[in-house]
Amino acid sequence: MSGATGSKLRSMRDAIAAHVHDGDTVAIEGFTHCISFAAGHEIIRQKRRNLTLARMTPDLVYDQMVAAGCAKKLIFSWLGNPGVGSLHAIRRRTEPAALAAGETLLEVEEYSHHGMVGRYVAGAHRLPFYPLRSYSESDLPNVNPLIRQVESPYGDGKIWAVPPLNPDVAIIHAQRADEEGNVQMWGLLGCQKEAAFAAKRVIAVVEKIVPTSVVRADPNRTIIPGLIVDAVVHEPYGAHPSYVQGGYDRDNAFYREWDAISRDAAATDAWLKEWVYDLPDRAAYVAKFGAAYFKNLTPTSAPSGAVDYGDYR
Amino acid sequence: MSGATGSKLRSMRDAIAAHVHDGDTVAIEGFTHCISFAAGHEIIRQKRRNLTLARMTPDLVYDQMVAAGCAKKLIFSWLGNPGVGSLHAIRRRTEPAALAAGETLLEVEEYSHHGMVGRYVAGAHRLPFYPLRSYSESDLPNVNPLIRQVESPYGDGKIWAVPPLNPDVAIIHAQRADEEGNVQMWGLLGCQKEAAFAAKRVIAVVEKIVPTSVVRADPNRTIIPGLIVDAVVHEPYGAHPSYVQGGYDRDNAFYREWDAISRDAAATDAWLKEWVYDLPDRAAYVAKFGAAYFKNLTPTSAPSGAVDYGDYR
Amino acid sequence: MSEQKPASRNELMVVAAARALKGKRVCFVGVGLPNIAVNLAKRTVAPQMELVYEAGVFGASPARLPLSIGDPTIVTGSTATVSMHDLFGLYLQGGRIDVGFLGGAQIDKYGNLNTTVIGDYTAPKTRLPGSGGACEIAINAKEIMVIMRQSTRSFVQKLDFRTSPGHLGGAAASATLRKEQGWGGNGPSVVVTDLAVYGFNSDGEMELRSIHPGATLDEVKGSIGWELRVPANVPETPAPTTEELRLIREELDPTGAYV
Amino acid sequence: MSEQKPASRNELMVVAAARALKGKRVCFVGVGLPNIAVNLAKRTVAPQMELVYEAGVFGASPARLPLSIGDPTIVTGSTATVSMHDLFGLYLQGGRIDVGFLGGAQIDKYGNLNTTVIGDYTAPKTRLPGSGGACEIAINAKEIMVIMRQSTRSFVQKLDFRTSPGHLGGAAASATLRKEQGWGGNGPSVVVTDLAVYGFNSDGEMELRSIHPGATLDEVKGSIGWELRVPANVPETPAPTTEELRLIREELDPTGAYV
Repeated sequence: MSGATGSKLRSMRDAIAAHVHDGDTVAIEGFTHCISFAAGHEIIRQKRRNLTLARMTPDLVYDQMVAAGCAKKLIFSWLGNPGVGSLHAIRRRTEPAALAAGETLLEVEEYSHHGMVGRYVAGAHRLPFYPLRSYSESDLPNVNPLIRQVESPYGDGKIWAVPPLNPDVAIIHAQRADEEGNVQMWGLLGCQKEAAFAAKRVIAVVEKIVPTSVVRADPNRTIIPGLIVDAVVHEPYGAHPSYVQGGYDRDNAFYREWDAISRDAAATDAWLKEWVYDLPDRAAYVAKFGAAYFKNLTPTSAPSGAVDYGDYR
Repeated sequence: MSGATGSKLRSMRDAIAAHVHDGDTVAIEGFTHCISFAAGHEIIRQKRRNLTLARMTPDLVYDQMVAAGCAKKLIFSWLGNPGVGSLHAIRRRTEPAALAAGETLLEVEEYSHHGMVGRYVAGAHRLPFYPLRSYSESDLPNVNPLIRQVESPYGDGKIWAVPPLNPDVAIIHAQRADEEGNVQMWGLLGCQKEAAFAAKRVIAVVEKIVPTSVVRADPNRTIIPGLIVDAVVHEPYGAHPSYVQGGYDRDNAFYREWDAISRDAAATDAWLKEWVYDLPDRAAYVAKFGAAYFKNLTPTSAPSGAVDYGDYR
Repeated sequence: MSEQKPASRNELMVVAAARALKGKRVCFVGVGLPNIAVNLAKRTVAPQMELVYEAGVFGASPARLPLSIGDPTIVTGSTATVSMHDLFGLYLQGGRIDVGFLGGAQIDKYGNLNTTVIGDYTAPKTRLPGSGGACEIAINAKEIMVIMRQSTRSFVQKLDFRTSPGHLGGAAASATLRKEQGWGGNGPSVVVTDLAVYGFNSDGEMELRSIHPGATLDEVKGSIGWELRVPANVPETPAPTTEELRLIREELDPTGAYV
Repeated sequence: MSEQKPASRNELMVVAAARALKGKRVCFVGVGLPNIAVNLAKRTVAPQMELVYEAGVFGASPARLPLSIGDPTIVTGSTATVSMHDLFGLYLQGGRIDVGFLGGAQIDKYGNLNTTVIGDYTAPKTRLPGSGGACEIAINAKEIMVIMRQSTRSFVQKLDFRTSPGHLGGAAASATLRKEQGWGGNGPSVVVTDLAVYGFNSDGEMELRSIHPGATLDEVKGSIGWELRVPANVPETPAPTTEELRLIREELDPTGAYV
């Protein structure tokens, strides 16, 4: 949690260097929408090691980070390439028969979606546990001893509980923020807010830096206050191949391509070399794709309309 | 919970007649903002009796309903005229020395704000309890046996819990809805969403009925889906003397006036006769104040600006 | 009208699943075949059905078929877009979902499902995606419909891992437990495969209801890992109508990417 | 510069409270005097302070002094307007509030507060508003400042009802309990009245820190219901500056409605 005021604008390089350390628990959140691939790639470039990677849906970003050797453990609820299939780099680190020589199995700690949401909520609300009606007669509690039962104090039996998750750092992408880190977002909200409030440090990555007056014109749109943000990174197209509602489309073609790339360890390494290690930053990544590529991903406009808050003096 | 589709537009008279019954637990919610006084007055006119009135802050609307004899019990967290002082009609029914001949004391069940919010959340999420870090070393659990302790299953001691609150009917006011009851609101959100999802039936009262396309242009602004709404009432100025962000100001002068009126049981009865019983509906109440009165309460414009959702085909 | 190609087995699945949605009100949509089935139902037997996506969308009106469950097209023009906390807490656990669709790598005769691992959990032969929302959909949606292709590898005597509970070890015990523990849902009601449609009998055991055109009883029984209950007279699944096939081929999946 | 009227006792309270906020970052604002004190602090000793209103507003910049805690002017132009669930869960219980302001009908020497009833709970002599957010502010805000007028009726030996915990029965036990039970806050640090400013000593007991200009030690002691701890040398509260009084009278409360 940041106590400072004033501009928190940093480069991605500086933000990762300052706030993501070896051994940290890192949550790059965003449910399909607004996943900070730019942050994931910078963590790879800076060669962070022994990270515990938390995310509801590890997605390609964690497949790439696992392939790059950043992770020792995954905390998640759904492990796949949405709409396509498996995360093959992660499978190679979770299926003993697929393990390469010298590699070790990733530690795995898994929940359901509601359970992962509940973990962040408990962390954000400073609760010792979050109660929910999942897990009954599922084998999940048998393999994850952190999923436990709690007795209702109203005599109506037991329900299930998950413990708080307080990442060392949460990295969330959104449409816009001011330089103090007041973040506004629309479209799928995922659990960006809950993960950010649960985390010890927060990096907010946005498509646009706007004047504070833009934020203050629509305060109900703010999901994360600058109060809890440590660094603001201005990173256009920073979510690609994920997407930003109203900004650019999900690059489904790349999600499909990754399936082929990631099935082969050597191809995966080559991809990481070409698109991560050999590039200095996200601007170079965007330039390498070229403007026409992103133009094709740009939707036509669908404006929200404005509402009136009224000026009360 | 409504399963029907299509227009749910009803008059306030019909909505109250259909959905509020003697003996019901009723929650007219709204934290200072968007309190449906129009619904409260119609409940008074229809002479509902033995209601359990739940609200975080009973405010003038429950003071008036208690004065009119609608209530047998209050569930609340803060019992006052905000910024002014006491709710005198309620005090006359809660202080034995002030009790009129033939009257009985109201039953009282009280929490803190977080506790009341938690009760609605538990009700809305179908949880047997809501855990929170309030009440330690307070006398509140001593006088309310429904505030209990729950043992964390993670070996870190006990925290407090409140039970779910599932009102028979929740009545919430907002800026706008479509005829199916998809409600959008901005400004102070209070616990309108949580109370509505917790309730068995929902009446949504709005300043404006808008085409569904207006709602669908900004889906993140929707706080209550038509799915759970039983009746939509179009009631301009229906929240007065409370207010509607961007629509009209809080009538602080009336909140102050009520202090004097409500100190005197006869003056209170006279006020109820003049402003509730002798008027057929809210339109008549608005007409009786006159257009100039509400014009004085109208703020100048402070538009939110628009955002872009993008058209993805 | 031009000559239509006969229905493929995927099309038979989609049409049978869509018909099972007749009159349903609120449906939790998965990607792929369930998504097409639900959109077909909305255009035929359930015009008032509301589509809910676990990504946080209520009342979606997608302008294209989304590849992923979190595509931007499900947001634009939807009735409400909410946090996942609200979606799972208020909508699903809150009891507002009538039908949830599930699939899986393995199903047993009581409709219990595995989407977690093949083999031993700690040293899996195949690491599958895991629960996602499946475990809580199975518990909280009032009714569960399953769509999956059948084979002796997927329709098994014993699951390697029970991710999502169905009728557990049988209907009586399951109903008692669900009631005692306050589960919101009643468990699976329909299973639609590429060969047949199944319901559940009073013991909570999967029972053949109809065989798709072109499939045989031997084929059906031969691709199930337990002794299937087969009633005396098993009708043929009514063939897709010309209009149903047209909707799938021309409107819902014109590139044939899914069906 | 025109001649200023001398400071009233309410103004002395407001100025002393504002000064106690020096350097504070995030403050939970109540209506009335705390609101004026906080806004005065923001213009003087704590320009970067963020105002949080329990109604659901973070980073408020009210264009007028709100009568109620939920006035529309605290919303327009604020940094974030959120549900009460978020405000109480994420901001307050989540440990993001540095200073909470409380008042009450009764306070005891350990800073415990009563805002619920005078007399017996089930048959009260006076029914007060109750907790509102006070109980959880007292537990979760890192530090509590109290503003209330003092009299033997309000500064009492024994509370009729303990709504909001302070230092309980003394600092040592209180600190242990707060730590063991994971409370977010450390309890009251400052009490500002119309006559004086108090801190808390190492036993958690209220101790006189300064006496306002115009008040006497006898007056202070005579309006407290317990034997007050008075250190050897009690300074006078520094008088309000011309600028502080100007801000209150011309900018913050020009109609004199509150002060």
